[in-house]
Amino acid sequence: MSQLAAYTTSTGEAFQFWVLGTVAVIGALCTVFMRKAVHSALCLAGTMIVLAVFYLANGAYFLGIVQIVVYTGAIMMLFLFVVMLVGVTAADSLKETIRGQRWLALLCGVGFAVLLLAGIANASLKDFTGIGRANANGNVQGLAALIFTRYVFAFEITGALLITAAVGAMVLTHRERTERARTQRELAEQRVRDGKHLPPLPAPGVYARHNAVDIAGLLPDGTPSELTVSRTLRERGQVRDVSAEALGDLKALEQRAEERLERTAVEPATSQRPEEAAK
Amino acid sequence: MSFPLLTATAALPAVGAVATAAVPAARRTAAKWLALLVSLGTLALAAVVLVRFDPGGARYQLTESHAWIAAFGVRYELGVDGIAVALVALTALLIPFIVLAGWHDADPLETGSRRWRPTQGFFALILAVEAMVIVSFEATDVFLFYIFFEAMLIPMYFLIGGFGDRAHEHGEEAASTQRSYAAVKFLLYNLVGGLIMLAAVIGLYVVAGNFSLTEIVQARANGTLHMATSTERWLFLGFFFAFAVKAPLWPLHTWLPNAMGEATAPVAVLITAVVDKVGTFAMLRFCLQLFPDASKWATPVILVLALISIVYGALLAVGQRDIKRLVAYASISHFGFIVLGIFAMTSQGQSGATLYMVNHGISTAALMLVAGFLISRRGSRLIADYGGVQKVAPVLAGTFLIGGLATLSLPGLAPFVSEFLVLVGTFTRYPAAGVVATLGIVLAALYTLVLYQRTMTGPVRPEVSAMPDLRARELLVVAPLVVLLIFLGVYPKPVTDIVNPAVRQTMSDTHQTDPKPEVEAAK
Amino acid sequence: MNPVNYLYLAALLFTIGATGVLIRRNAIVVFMCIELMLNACNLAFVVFSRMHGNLDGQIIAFFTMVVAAAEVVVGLAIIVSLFRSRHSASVDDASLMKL
Amino acid sequence: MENLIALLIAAPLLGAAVLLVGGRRLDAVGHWIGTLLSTASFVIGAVLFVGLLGRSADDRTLIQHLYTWIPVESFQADVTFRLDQLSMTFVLLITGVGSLIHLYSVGYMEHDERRRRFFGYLNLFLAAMLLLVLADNYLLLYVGWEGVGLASYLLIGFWQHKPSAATAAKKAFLVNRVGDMGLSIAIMLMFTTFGSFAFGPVFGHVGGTSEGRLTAIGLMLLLAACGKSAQVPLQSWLGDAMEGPTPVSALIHAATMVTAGVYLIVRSSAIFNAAPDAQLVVTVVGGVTLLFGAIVGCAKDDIKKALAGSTMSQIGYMVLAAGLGPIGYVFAIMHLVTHGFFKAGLFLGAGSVMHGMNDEVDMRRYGGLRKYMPITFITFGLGYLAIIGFPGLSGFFSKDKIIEAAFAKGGTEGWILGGAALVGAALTAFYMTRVMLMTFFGEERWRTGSGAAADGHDGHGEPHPHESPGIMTIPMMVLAVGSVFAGFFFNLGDRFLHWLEPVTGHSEGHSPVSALTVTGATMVCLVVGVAVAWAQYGRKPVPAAAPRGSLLTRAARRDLLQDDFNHVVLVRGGEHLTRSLVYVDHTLVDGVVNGTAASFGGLSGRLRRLQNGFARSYAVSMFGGAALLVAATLLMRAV
Repeated sequence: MSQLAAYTTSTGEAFQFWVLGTVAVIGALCTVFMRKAVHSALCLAGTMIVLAVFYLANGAYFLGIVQIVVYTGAIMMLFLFVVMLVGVTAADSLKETIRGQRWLALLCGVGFAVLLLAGIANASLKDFTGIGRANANGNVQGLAALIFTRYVFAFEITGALLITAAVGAMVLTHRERTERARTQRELAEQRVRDGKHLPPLPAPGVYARHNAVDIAGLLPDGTPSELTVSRTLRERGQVRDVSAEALGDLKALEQRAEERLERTAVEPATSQRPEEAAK
Repeated sequence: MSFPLLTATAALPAVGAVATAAVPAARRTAAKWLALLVSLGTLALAAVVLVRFDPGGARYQLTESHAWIAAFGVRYELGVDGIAVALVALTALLIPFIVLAGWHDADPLETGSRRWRPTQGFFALILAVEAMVIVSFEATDVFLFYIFFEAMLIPMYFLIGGFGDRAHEHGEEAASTQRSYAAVKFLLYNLVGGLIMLAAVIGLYVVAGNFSLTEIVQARANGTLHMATSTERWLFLGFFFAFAVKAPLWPLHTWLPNAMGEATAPVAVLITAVVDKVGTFAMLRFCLQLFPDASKWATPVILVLALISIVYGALLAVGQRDIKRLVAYASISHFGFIVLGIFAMTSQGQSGATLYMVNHGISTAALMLVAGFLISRRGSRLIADYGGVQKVAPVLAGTFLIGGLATLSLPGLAPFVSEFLVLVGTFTRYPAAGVVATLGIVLAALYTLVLYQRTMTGPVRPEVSAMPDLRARELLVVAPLVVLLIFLGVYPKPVTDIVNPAVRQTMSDTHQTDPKPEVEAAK
Repeated sequence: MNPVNYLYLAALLFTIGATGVLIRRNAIVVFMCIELMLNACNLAFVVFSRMHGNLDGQIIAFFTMVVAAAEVVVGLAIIVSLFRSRHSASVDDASLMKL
Repeated sequence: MENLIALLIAAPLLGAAVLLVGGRRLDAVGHWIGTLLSTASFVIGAVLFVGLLGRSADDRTLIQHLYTWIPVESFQADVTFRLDQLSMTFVLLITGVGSLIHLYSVGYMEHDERRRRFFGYLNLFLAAMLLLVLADNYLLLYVGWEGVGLASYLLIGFWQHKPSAATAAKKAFLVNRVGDMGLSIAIMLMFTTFGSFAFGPVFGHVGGTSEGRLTAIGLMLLLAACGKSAQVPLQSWLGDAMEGPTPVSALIHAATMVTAGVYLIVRSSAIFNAAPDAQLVVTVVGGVTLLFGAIVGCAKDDIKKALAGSTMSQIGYMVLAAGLGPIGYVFAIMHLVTHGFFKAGLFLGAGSVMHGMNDEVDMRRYGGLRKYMPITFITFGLGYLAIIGFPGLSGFFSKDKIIEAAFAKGGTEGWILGGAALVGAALTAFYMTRVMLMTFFGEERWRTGSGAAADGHDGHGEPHPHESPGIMTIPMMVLAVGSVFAGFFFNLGDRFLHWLEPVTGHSEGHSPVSALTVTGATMVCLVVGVAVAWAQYGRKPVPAAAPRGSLLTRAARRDLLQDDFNHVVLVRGGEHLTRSLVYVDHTLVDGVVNGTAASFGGLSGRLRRLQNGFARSYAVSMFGGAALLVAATLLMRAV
């Protein structure tokens, strides 16, 4: 344990750094460039775990643990909750809407990186006293001693901050129910009054491959009716359109028939995946 | 210390303005009477000042001085010399007439537009302007002067933009758009001038270390304060620019016709007869005394500009189709005369210029207010809409003619005295300029008589056939002005006696002496 | 190996996070990127504390984590209510700052 | 006695004030008030005259200092009156003829509802004119000078509902203003030269200054005189001025105001004597004008315009005489006075004719009126004889003297001027005979059917000529008497000469031709003129419609195209100038400002684009800013 905190870095640590560092960077990049929020969240979690390891490697045992427990445990979970709430597969297209935004951003990023690296490079960081003496009687004890003496005031304030944040979150997300919940009867009467959807909403369409609650039922003229799909799916843009499916299958069938009859192969049918079709 | 008379002259209208504004909306008439009483009270105070002022006495009299912003040596310093006294008296004199003439200008419009016209506001703003103008005439502290010189713009802006003629040939909409254009133009022009002046004021502080006019003049006189030539010239230009905008000097004049054309006649009088005078007055008091050498240096250019203003303004007045714009351009021409007189650097020129400010105030007031009455009757500002008024409303026509004759400075009426003094004063030093300026006499006759002929003479037009003659209130406004015009034309001595010593002082401050006549020079 | 490399890494991560904030439109992802930046800072602090041989850096990192937690809580709450009101988690939809 | 002088002016001034301010309640008695006060002024004048006669010839100058008017340092203008022989003469002429014409107007303006105002204006004119001749310094004179201009403006435009009248009034005032410019410049020149503009100091110091300046002053004074006295080139207003009521034409535009120019020149004799060049110009102007006026007078069919032309030319005589210097001054004034009598008489006669003829002014619609209005005929005839210089009548003496003096100028210009004067005499005889014949002789062209009078002016058809009431004829008679005997009376022992000599000075020029020859020549011219006129208008009947006439005639009918010149060059040009200037002011001067404003607006609009409201783009700018800050700090540390 203690030699990990020694002030010369062992080759082991070097090896660990190069490997995990690469992982961390890749994770970060994926966080940025993954199209689906879920994937970003997972990559981020990975990066954080790597960082936790680095903390440990740097003799910040407490922080390392906290990093894993609080960040990767609590905060990332929170993120995932929200992602679920907002829509797992709601993948926003990476197409830029603001003109020049992306290039400006990249330019700034690269420039900033260069600056930082240069700054660090020509900063005089020669004196290197290891953490060993500070951790002499336990890292946690050391931290505690500092927190409850020198930084006690800041500690209290952060406590207050946390409380406030919790209350704030509740206030923001909690919506007050002012009026009594309306009974079935009232709702029905309401519908009659508005004169829409007297019957319950139409059922979704049926598609023989799997549970097809996300497939719009077809209207008599063959166009899909959005009403048949639940609102959440609609908002997530996860309504699947299968109007093309039948043709695709037909083509595939013909092709197979022709292959069997050794006819000259017509151009292979491009049966597109339903997801693309939805897009 | 004694009773602060000068502060009182400014404070009374200021308080009156607040009081008038505070009158509840329902009691419209009460507000009018209050405003009238306040303005009359101010007139009385001004009369007291006039009496207490001793022409033979000190340079600045009735002075008051209190520390104001100690950090920058800004003091609340008031004091009047003969020139200031004359102009304060003029202001206090004209405001009651303006209030009386504008008695109905701010009443709610009956039909047509639904715009509510805050009567109280109208009169309160007039009083506010009066207070500010009076302070800027009395201030002997450059910074104090600057503050009020600028603050004046705000109430004027609202007066121009908020209250226009009732009727307009292009309907209420066009009227309001043009009005706001005029108001904004007025504000922007004067603000630009003011900001440049502010720079100069700060520069002056940097150079001189304080803002007190008297101290700086003292210091410059006895050599303790030395200004580099270039510095002095730049500061001079900064000040002069602001004043040239305010007293519209060609080519900075274009805001005046818009403002005077769109504003109601009383407000137009307020602009040209009272507010603009601050500009010419300030040239005389600040430009010349603070920067005598720079003034001398700039004189040729300024004289040329003044001459251009005289001829150009008169020519454009001839070309106008709108009565009020015509008067505006005529005023531009007259301001040319005033500036000419100031920078001719002769005692005749400067006394004449001061006298000119007073007389032009009165004569323009007479002409413009009568024109306002005329316009309010017919509901149009276009000259072409009138004709034969003389037969229908002889008194109106007569007073209009007298106002016009005063504008063309007919001998026997007040403006002649001042105009001739300016001409002589200019001629003695710059004969050519004097001759060119005399052209203004002919042109003035041209535009005045053309205006009178087109509106008053000829066969009676059906639209004006039912026009009533001047009412009692209107006669009460015009008659005193006419009497004053004649009196000051026949016996201007009282005014000249007050003004001359101050001018003598200014001349000595600027190290100027009148040129000697040839014969005596020969002797 | 020189521990300064940790700092380089931190800088890199920070920059990546910042760029992400600028590029992504999904509010949640933006948030994640912010977290990434915070973590980069933390790493730097930890490394500094190791360099100087005292624990203050770690303390600051600790506080950062606390603050980050609070911030995430509030921020996510905001995102949720935003999504409720306008059924979208895109940052660009909240472009009413322009008159 | 000095204190009476102010009263001379005060009386009519009071009248003007009362009548103009008094309002309608004075309509009934207004005209009598006016007449009374002008007569009062005349009486005061007479008293003063007697008083002056009582004094010795060289102390007949009374000075009354009223008060200091404009005191500014060395510029001291006083209100001081100076009554000497010259101004006395004018005072008597003005108040005398003025009172008579007041009386006449009582009848003439009887049917005008604005008669009160008319008398107010007349009194105002008297006051101003008296101020003009009584002033002791040029500035005060200037006041009177413009005052009469104003009065004439008001009176010419008295019938303001007639656009022609209003225009004529405006024109008169404007042309006069041009002259006034000259006067004011002259005053300024005096101030810069002598440090004063009071008669005493100015004339006193004439010796001490350069001739160039004096010439300049003289020319400027001449310009003023040209404006007021309708001399070429500023004569164009006089013809139009006839739009005014006839008594006005008689008083202002014949007898008194238009002669103010002559007064000015004679009054400034000291200056002109010292500036021969200026004098020469004066004589030239006079000579040209006397011919110009005469030619115009020959062609006009409007009786008043014909008389106006004659006035112009007679004043030309006076100016010519005044330009001759000491040999001429006295005769200029003498002719001025006699002319005042007979020309006023003629105008009143013309007025009386118009009165009887429904205000018809076209002589081609007169004819044979002598038996309908005998008194008018006789008085008019006497005036006619006087003006053409019939031996023994007043015109004969005064004009004859001027012609003599012109020859006495000596040298070529003497011959030229004398010749011009002689031709002028002939022309005078011609056009006056023409007027006489067309009006009172020949067949009655005003009868309907005969001639073009059928169209009937102002609604009433065939006029019924009748003699005017006594109140109008009496003044005419008085003036006729004056025009008959004045000249003879003045010349009796050269008493007029001796009366004026102390003021103007006098010297007998040596004439190359004897006085008798001149008189003979004048007579010949006279006879020729009359004969030609008789041949043209006496023997043959006068066509009711004017014949086309020769080129000269047509030009003369149009005032020798001088008006057209003015119109084309000044009026049109002026209009274009002003219009273009208005355009320039609106587009250029104003455009620059508005352009600046617009450019600022556009700039701000472009800058606003940056604020697109997307949080991310703001973030980019923040990030970029941060980057720049870091860069800056690093650079600082590097440096």
